[in-house]
Order: sequence, then C-alpha cells, then structure tokens
Amino acid sequence: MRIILAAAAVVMLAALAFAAPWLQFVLTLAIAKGFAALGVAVLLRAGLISIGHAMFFAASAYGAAFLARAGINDLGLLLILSVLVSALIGAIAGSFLVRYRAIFFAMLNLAVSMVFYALCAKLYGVTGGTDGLPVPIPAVFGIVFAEPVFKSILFYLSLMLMVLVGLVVHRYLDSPLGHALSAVHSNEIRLEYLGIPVWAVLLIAYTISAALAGLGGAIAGLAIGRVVPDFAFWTASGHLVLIAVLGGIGGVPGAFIGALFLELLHSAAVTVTDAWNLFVGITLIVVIMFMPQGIYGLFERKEAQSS
Amino acid sequence: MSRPILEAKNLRVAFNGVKAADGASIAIHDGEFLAIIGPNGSGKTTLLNICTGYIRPISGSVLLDGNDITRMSPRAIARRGVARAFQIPQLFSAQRVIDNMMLALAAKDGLWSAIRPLETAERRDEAKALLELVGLDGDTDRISSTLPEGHRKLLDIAVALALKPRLLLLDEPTSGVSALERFPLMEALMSALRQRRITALFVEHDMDVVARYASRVLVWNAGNIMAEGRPDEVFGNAQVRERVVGVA
Amino acid sequence: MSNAIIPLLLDSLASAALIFFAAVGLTLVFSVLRVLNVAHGSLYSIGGYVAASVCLFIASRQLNPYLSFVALLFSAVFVAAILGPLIERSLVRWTYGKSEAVQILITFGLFLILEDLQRLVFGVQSLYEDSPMRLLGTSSIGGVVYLNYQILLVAMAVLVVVGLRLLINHTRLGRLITAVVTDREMAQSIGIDTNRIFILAFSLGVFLAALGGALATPTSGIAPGLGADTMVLAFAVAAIGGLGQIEGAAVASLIVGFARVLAIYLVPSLDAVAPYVAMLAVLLIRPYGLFGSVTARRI
Amino acid sequence: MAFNGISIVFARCLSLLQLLFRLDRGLPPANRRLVVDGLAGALAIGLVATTPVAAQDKPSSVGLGVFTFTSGPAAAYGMPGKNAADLMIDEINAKGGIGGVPVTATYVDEAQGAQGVIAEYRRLAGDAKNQVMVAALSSATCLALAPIAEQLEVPTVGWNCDTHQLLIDGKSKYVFRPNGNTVPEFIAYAIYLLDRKPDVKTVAIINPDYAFGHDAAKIFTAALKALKPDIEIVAELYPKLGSPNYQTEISRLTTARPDVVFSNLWGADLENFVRQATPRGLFTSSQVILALGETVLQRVPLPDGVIVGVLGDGWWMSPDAKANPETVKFAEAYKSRFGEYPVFPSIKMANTLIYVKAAYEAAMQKNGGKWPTRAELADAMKGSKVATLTGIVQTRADNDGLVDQIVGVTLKTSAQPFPVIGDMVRYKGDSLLPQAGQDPLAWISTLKPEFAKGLPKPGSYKIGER
Repeated sequence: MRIILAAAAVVMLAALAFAAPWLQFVLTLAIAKGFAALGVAVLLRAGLISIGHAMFFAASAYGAAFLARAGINDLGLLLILSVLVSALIGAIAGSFLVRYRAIFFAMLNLAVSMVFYALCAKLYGVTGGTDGLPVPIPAVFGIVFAEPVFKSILFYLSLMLMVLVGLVVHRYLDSPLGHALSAVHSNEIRLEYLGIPVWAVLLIAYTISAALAGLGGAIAGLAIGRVVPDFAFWTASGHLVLIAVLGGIGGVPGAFIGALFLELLHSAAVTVTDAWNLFVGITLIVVIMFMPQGIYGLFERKEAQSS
Repeated sequence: MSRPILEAKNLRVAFNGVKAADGASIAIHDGEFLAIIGPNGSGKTTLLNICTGYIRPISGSVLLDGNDITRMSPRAIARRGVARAFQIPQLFSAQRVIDNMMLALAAKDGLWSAIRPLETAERRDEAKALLELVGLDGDTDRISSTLPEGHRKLLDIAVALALKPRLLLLDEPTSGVSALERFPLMEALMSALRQRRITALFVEHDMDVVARYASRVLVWNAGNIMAEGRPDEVFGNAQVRERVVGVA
Repeated sequence: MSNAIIPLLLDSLASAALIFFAAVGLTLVFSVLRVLNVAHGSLYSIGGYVAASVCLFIASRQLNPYLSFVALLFSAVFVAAILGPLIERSLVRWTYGKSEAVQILITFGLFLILEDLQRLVFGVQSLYEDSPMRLLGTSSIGGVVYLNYQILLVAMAVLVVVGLRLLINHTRLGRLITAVVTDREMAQSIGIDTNRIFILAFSLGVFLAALGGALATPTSGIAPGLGADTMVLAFAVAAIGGLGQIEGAAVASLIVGFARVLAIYLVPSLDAVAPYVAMLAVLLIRPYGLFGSVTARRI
Repeated sequence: MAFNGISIVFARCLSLLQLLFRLDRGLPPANRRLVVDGLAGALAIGLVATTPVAAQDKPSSVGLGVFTFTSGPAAAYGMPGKNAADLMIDEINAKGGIGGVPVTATYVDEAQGAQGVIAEYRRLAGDAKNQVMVAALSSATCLALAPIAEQLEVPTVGWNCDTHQLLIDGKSKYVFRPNGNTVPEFIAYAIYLLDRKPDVKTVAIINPDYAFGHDAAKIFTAALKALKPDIEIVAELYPKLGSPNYQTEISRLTTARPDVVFSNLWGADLENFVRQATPRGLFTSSQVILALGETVLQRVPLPDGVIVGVLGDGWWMSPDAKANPETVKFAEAYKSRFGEYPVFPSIKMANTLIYVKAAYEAAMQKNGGKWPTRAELADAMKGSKVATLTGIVQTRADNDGLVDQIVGVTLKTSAQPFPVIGDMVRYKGDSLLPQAGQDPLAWISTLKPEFAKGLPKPGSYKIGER
C-alpha cells in the first residue's frame, strides 16, 4: 500500500513537471531541499538539531562551481565529486562536532556554518563574495544540451535520485547503524555499555547527512545556475530543520513531503497576503504543538488504522 | 582457586568529600556468583561504575584478566566481555522491546552493516529466546517505555545477557520486581548464567536472594570491606547482622 | 599603527556596547527559562523600529528634541510590556521541559512570524532617525572624533551590567530568580510562583533586546533583515560568554567587539568572519562558554 | 471551454507555488501584482513551450519584467527607479503605448536574493507577452541573470547594472546595457579628482562588498596609479551591503588620515554612512568622493565640496536636461507625484524605457510593421543610437552602452533647499572606454598622465555649452 502511494506520488510529480514545464524549476529545487532536509532529519533521529546544515548545501554548490571552473564538465562527475566534497567536509566537521549534544551541538553547528558563510561572503577574490559563483551547464555523457533540455534532464534525474537515495537512506535507518542512531537519542549510556562507539555511529550519520545536504546543494546549484553565500545563512539552515519537522522525521518521505507541503501552504497564503513567512511560522508552531509526527505522521497513522 | 577475572585494587574514590571507596580491593573469580551487600549510600553502585570505566578512581586500579582497564571507556570494557544491568533500567525507551534486544545482539557482531536490516530471522529468534528466559516473550513488540518498571528491569537484564558476556554485573536485579516474580526470575537467571558459563557480580538488597544464590558475599560499608565469605559465614557475623542485614 | 591603539580600543568598546544589550537579554532568558529564544533578534529590531518611529514622530511634530531620549527608553518598555508576557504565555511556556530541538523550532517559528509582522507594520524601507545622536555632539579622543552618543551607549551597557547584578543579588525578585535558576522544582515546592518569575524574566529579556534596538537607532539604520543578523551575533556573544552568564555576556561582547574592530583595522576583508571565528574557537575549547559550567550526568 | 477554464485554474494554482523555494532570508515578494500577473503567464507558458515564438500578432499589452529593489536598504536606490518606471510607462501609454499597444510592468524585488530572482525571471520569460526584461539594478543580479537571458534568448536590458564584467566577453546576444559601465564611471572620478586636487597623495576606499564595490575600487585605483604613480591607497574597507552601522569604519578611515576618501556606497548604506560620518568630521578632514552622492542630495545634508556624480549623464538639472522640455516635464511630474525630484536612478530607468521603446519601433519599422519577435528586438537594440532625457546612448558591438559621464562637486545655491552639483565636467562616453574586447584594467594601466590633458576640465560643463 505504502509503496503504491509513493510510486503514485513520484509519477504525479513527473507528470506535473511535464504538464507545466516552468514548474520543473520549482520542483527541482523542492527535491533539492528535500535531500538537505532529509540530512537534517537523519540527525534529528539522534536528537541532534543542526542549525548549520545549509553549510553543506552551500559547500557542495560551491564545490560544483569550483569543479566546473577547474574544467570538470560532466553532470555525473560533478554531482559525485561535489557530494564527496560535502561528505568530506561533513566528516571533518563531524569528527569534532559529534562530541557535543543538545544545545551545544546546535550552537557549534551554527558557529561553523556562520564562519563558512562569512568566509564565502568576504573572500571576494576566491568565492566571488556576495555575488557568488556561476554554476555552468555541464555536459551529460559528453553531450551538451540546450538550457531547457538540461533542466528537464536535471529534474528527472533528481526525481530518480530521490527514489534511489530515499531507498538507500531507508535501508540505512533500518540497519543496526540506523537503530543505533535513534538509540543515541533515548539512551547513550546503554549504547556505551553495549560496546557501541557512539562517536562513530554519529560520525557516520553526520557524514551521511552532510552528503545528503550536499546532493541537494549540487542539484540546487545546477538548477539555479549560481551559488551565493546566502545558501549558507543561518535562516536557510533553520528552514531545512523546519521542512524536516513539518514533514515528520519519522520516515524518509517526510522530508520530501515537508517540502511539498510548504509549496501548497505558500500557494494558499500568497493569494491572501504577501506575508507567507507568517503563515509558515504559524504552521510550524501548530504542527509542533499538535502534530508531533509531522505531516508524514498523518499518513502513517491512517495506515495503522486501516491495517 | 582460579585466577580472578576481575580485580579491583586499593580503590579510592570520593564525591564531595564523601568516600565511596577507601583503599578497598575486591576480586571475582571464574564461575563465581559474588553478591555485594551493604547499607544504602555505601558506594556499591560506585564500585560498579569504577569497574566498568564510567568513573575513574582517585587511585587504585581495575584489572580484567590481569590487564589494567582502569582508564578504559565503558565501551572498551564492554567489548572485552563485561556486561552490566542497571539499578535504574537503561533502555532505548522509544524502541520496541525486540529492537532493544536485537540492537544488543547486533552490537556484539553485526553493527557495521549499514544496508542490511537490523531485524534478521536469526537475530529475532535469539532475542525471543532471551526474552522468554526473563518472561517477556509476550511483550516483544511493545515500546519499551510502556512496560511496567519490573518488566523494564527484566528487559535490562536480558539486554545485558544478549551481549554474551563472560562477566555480568547486576545492580539490584530484583528491586522493582514483584515478590512473586523474584525467585522465578532468579532461578531463570542463574540457570542461564550456569548454562552460558557467565560469571556474575550482583549488588543486592534482598538478603533471601543473596542467601540462596550467592556463592560468595562481600559486605561493603563506608568504602571498605566489612566482611567477606560464604553467605552463611557472613550472615553469622554479628556486626554484619546489626549494621547491614538489619538495615536492609 | 601605534596612533590607532586608542581608537581601536574605543571602537571595540562602542562596538561591544551595541551588541551587548541583545546578548545579555538572550542569556538572561536562557538562564532563567532554559530556553534559547531564536526570535530574540526580532525583538531587538522591533525595539529599533518602534523607537525610530516615535523619534520620527517627535521630529515631525517639532516637539522638544530631548523627548527622543525618553522615547528610546519608553519604546523598549512598551515593547517588553506588550510582547514579553504575550510571547511567554502563548508560546514559550509550552516548551518548558521539552527538548532543545522543540524549543529552537518553536522560537524559530516565532522568528518567522515576527519578521513578517515587522514588514507589515513598519514597511520595507529602511528607517533612520539620528536626532538623539546629533543633540549630544562629539568629542575628540586620540585624534579621532567620536560621538558622545557612543560614549553614552558604553555607559548604558555598564549600567545594565551593574543594574542586573544589583537586581539579582540585592532584591527580593533577584533572590526568587536565583532560586528558580538554581533548582526549579525546589523553588516551586517552597511556594515560589515560578510562572510569574518566568513572565518577568522573559519580559526583562525582551526589554533588554528592545532597548538594544532602540539605543542603536540613532547611530544605525534599520531595515528588514536586521533581526536575523542581530540574532546570530547576539547568539555568538551569549555562547562565548556562556549561556546564562550576565558578566560572561559583557566580557564576550568585548571579545567580539574587539575581534571585529581589530579585523577592520588590520584585515578588513575578515570583519564579518571575526565574531564567528571567536565563537567557534571558544566553543571548541569550552562548549559551555567562558563563564559557563556544565553539570555531569548521573546514572 | 471548460477545459480551458480548468487549465487556467490549474495554472493559477501552480504559479502560486513557485515563489516558495528560496534559500535566502525568506523575504516575501513585495508586490502582489507580480503574482496576479503570473497567473495568466503561467498558462501561457504551457502553450508557448510547445509553439515556437514566431512573428506574432499584436498582443493586448507589452509586458515588461522590471527588476529592482523594492525592500530593504537597497530600496532607497531601487524605489526611485521603480517610481520612474511607473511614471514613464504612464507617459508612454498616454501617448498610445508602443505601436498602439499599452505597456504593463511586472516588478520583481531583487532583495529576495539570486535564487528567487532567477525563479521570477524564468517565470516571466515563460510568458510570451513579456518580450523584454528590464533587469536589473544590482550588478550581482545582472551577473546571475545574464547567462539565463542568453539561454532563454530574452532581450534583457540592464537599467543600472554597472559592473564591467557583465559584457566583458563580448559574446552577448541578448543582454544589453544602455548605460555606462564601471570603467568610464570610475576613471571619470580619478581624472576629475586629479584635475581638482593635483597634489593628492593618500587615498582611502570604502565600498560595498560585492562586484560593484570591488570593481570600482580596482578601476579607480588603477586609473589613479596610472595617472599619478606616487598615490598610495592607505585603507580599503568593504563593509557588507546593507550594513546599518559604519562607526568603526569611520574611525578607521579617520586614523588613516587620507587626503581623499572614495566611496561608491549606495542606497540606504550611503545615507547611513553620510549621517554617521558627517558629525565625526570625515568630510572636513578629507576630500570625500561619493560616486553615487547625487542620490542622497535631497535627503541628507551634504557639505559643500564633496565630489559627486551620477554614473552617466542622468542628472535632471544638467544643462542638457534643462534644455530638453521632455526632461523638465518628467522631473516636474516626478516631483508632484513622489514628493522629490528624480535622482539619477530614476533617470536611468526612464532612459532605459525610452531605449526599449525605441527598439520596438525600430524593429517594427524594419520588419514592415509586424509585431517584432524577441530576436528582432535584440537585433534592433544592437548598434542603436537613442536620444534619452539627458543625452544620447549608443550601443556598441559588444552590447555595452556609451553614455557621457557627469562629475562635479556639491554646491549650495539659493535656488534649491538642497545642494546641487557645481563645477561640472561632462566627459564623452567613448573617451573613457577601451575598445570592445580590450581588457579594461590592462587598458587603464597603459594610460599616461598626458591622457587627462586632452579631456575637458572641471567647470567646463555649463549651461549654453555643448
């Protein structure tokens, strides 16, 4: 049942973009942010809230820009390498960040991401400062496509990756490592006494979450054609957490559902008022207070009742 | 007598000036069921904390199979075959009972697989067998935080057993367990320990349990060993009767 | 460069004073309520908007210009009196005892709401009203002309540190707050109305944020986005000092001010990086901040 | 019909979604009209995507996507641009629009950041009605939009966009800038400064931290060093765009004790800087150059003798402007509608719209009166020469514009309650610009002190000359 639902949703997305091509851009970005929010949700499972994951989103987009400048001009290679870049940064940052918990973890992630943001904004000679860097259109298997074609390829590739990566992350969360990650949230002492190195469990999760954010960032960079420091600003990180929580951190689809939900909400809000942040803020508060499982939780509960 | 598995020598440790151990030494040998009794606040849990690396003594050392483990982490010590069950159960309260068990089983052998699921038929059977042992086989799919306190305690012990330890440290295994269930639990536990050749050290308040199951008893008081010996010897000691057993 | 030492120190002080008010409010709220208020920066900018609007009104009606000093203070009181109890009762109270993730998200939601409300109420153009600054004139110190208003700001910051310390150590309210900070359950059990303390402490935090915004308006412009920038800077300061430490916030303001000013004098391209590098450096060595302390977990 | 209705509703719903995803600070679009305009557009895209844009019938309106800052600190510069667009479009429509078709504009707020702006641009470009984009104000936005304009083949006219990087590769087909670029703009200040103060030794720079600020500093410095090699730059500060407070920067500038302080801060940043620097004596201790100073003349009291200009020829009170009845009429209409006289961003915007209108007319003349395609419009812009409110703009082969540069100093007069520009000079547009395709910085470094000798001198641009 759940598989059918998910498949239907993916087909619907594909059809939507086909029916309204301009929506492709928005949907591509939505999926990109969904990846990053999924990364945040992975860490939330361990009870760790990162207000800094936009850094990895941005790092990977910058990575794509630099790699393109260095002459790497293949979509697949760009995606893989820039995700590796953010995973590497994630592993390095994570190796000292995962020692901290609760508010300290949040604060340190914020601090690291703000250093990154400030450096991107201020090192004009390297990063182009607040103007950012262009991310040119790469070739796909050696073929250079026109802009609209490339954007379609990128969208359908993102859609495919959403399914594939989603499945992989789902498997990961269901594996011993994934369960150990959730266990960090409930009882770290017991984990230690099971002989499980919490540090390593978290570092792996942190690296995975950075890679996910990086995948999102690379897609976003390619879709937008430009990367700017604002990608890494703390409010961007806050929005990622928001998407993850709105969708519900319980399952992999939550992050993507959260992104989609925000779209619908915005469509409703914008016809009434310009102040869509107001609505997003209110919705966030309402969801947290009254629907702790997020929107995905609604689906889950329905299913539990019907089965 | 055989070589001790675990040996703690000349331990000194203090909290806010209160001495929890003051130069005491203990040893536990292969196949023993060593009970530690003593008044509340005498530092029995602290002793377990030291032996498992959770806190470090001011001075003194802890040896496992003759190797110094004083400065090791609880994790490293656990990986050397020492498991612990806690006075207050330490569970993954948001997870199901069976997941608590399977994670413990995975910790022993299959943690590093990030792609294969935690739940395998093999692991599930093994977990079920242990749950049956402690009498929780009816609760496998419950979220562990919804168990009554006594059952949480049992689960905590089952989790420790799942690690297939050589040495099991039990902190008041029967506290919180109803009087009716106490002896059946201990019977099951003892048979499991014997069957799996697990040495055990347990801190206990219930003198009936101690008298019946301990192979040796050690009386801990104010950071020192007050008396030591077979249960009948120790309970024969007048000082112990007055200061410890009476209180307990 | 030697002729720049006195200006460098004075600028650090002035820069520290600007950020101190927001940071000390954040840290005070955290120490009493154990909640990190992500919307704190918005309260700062609301204070600024209200103060600038009132001062502009005074200027437009050609009232006595010295009234604008009263207006700065009054604006902060006004914002605190209305928003403090409202936010505490409606949102923050709900998060007590919940996880940090929930607290951060709820206040992040509040941040989004307040940012948009400001745009709706005060518009999207930048505001500027400098009559209080002009009234006070200037002084030449070490060959550099400073605004007397900048010196007033430093004095105000010192006043706030001393005032808060006096409040906490020498008043009944202060003792009640201390009791709640030390042991919430104990305080409750001996009959302290903790809810009242929370409202008061939160409102005091709002007042300090709004005061910071109000006092900043005569020397800086206000525009959308100010709240987000202030938030993260105030947060850096509070984290360096140790969340919950009043004197820590003061010292950390000086550190951040000095770091930023030093960067502008020596490596101007790193001015915006300096505060966060300072924050990262301190947190990596002492995650609980310079003045903070951490309590060990017990089994 | 029913199907049509449904698809319109569907398209409307979809169009509403798309503003959502942006990673900036979440500034909402300032203008609801933008959304409403998008509704019709959204549907059209679906159709246009399958039918190539060919020679068309006259549309019901000429759509223009106009990109400017309508919120935040930069709006102090962006709003006068928007005001001028509103006024100019009304004037054009009052005279029958373009080829009989009325003009409508959809405004996009650049304050929402690159991501949102790009999304908006794509959406507007998807609507066949919007054949030309007037984009944009900020150099950062222009640099971000230029590759998309080329990809989507939409004629895009930079109404402000000063950075010389924009058209430097000379390959641009669809991006135009009927304005000066940073090269002539800031060489002009170097020449004017050296004419006025030949013994300048030390210079400090405070510019906003992005392409425009850095480019300007590079060009101004290079020009100064080429023309007077012993000049020393004693401080270079790049505060973040939108910084509210400059007190530390002002101290730093003061301690450096430079002969000259140069700045191309703009918008509310410039107002803030001037308000904060004036009482602290910066304007008396150093000769200050405010490259965009004309925009704040009516808002903050600037002392006399500050070197200011208009980055082009767009000053509403210049002798040429005063001699043009259209300009005088425009300025008065602007004053009566918006409460102050147009500043140079207003004039730049108005001139850009005149340029766009001229392109439509030229294209239609060329293809025999049919409604022009986007490609034909771009073609018409290439190499064009258009008379504007304040002079003439000539489009070079590389799509860059040639306009004259006016520089002067602030001067109080009895005629106006605010300072005006006196002691003016008007440099010819082509005299300060290298040939198309030449690297501007390399070109500047080849300049010799004699270069300035052949140029007009301060005070030479007066009423009745030219």
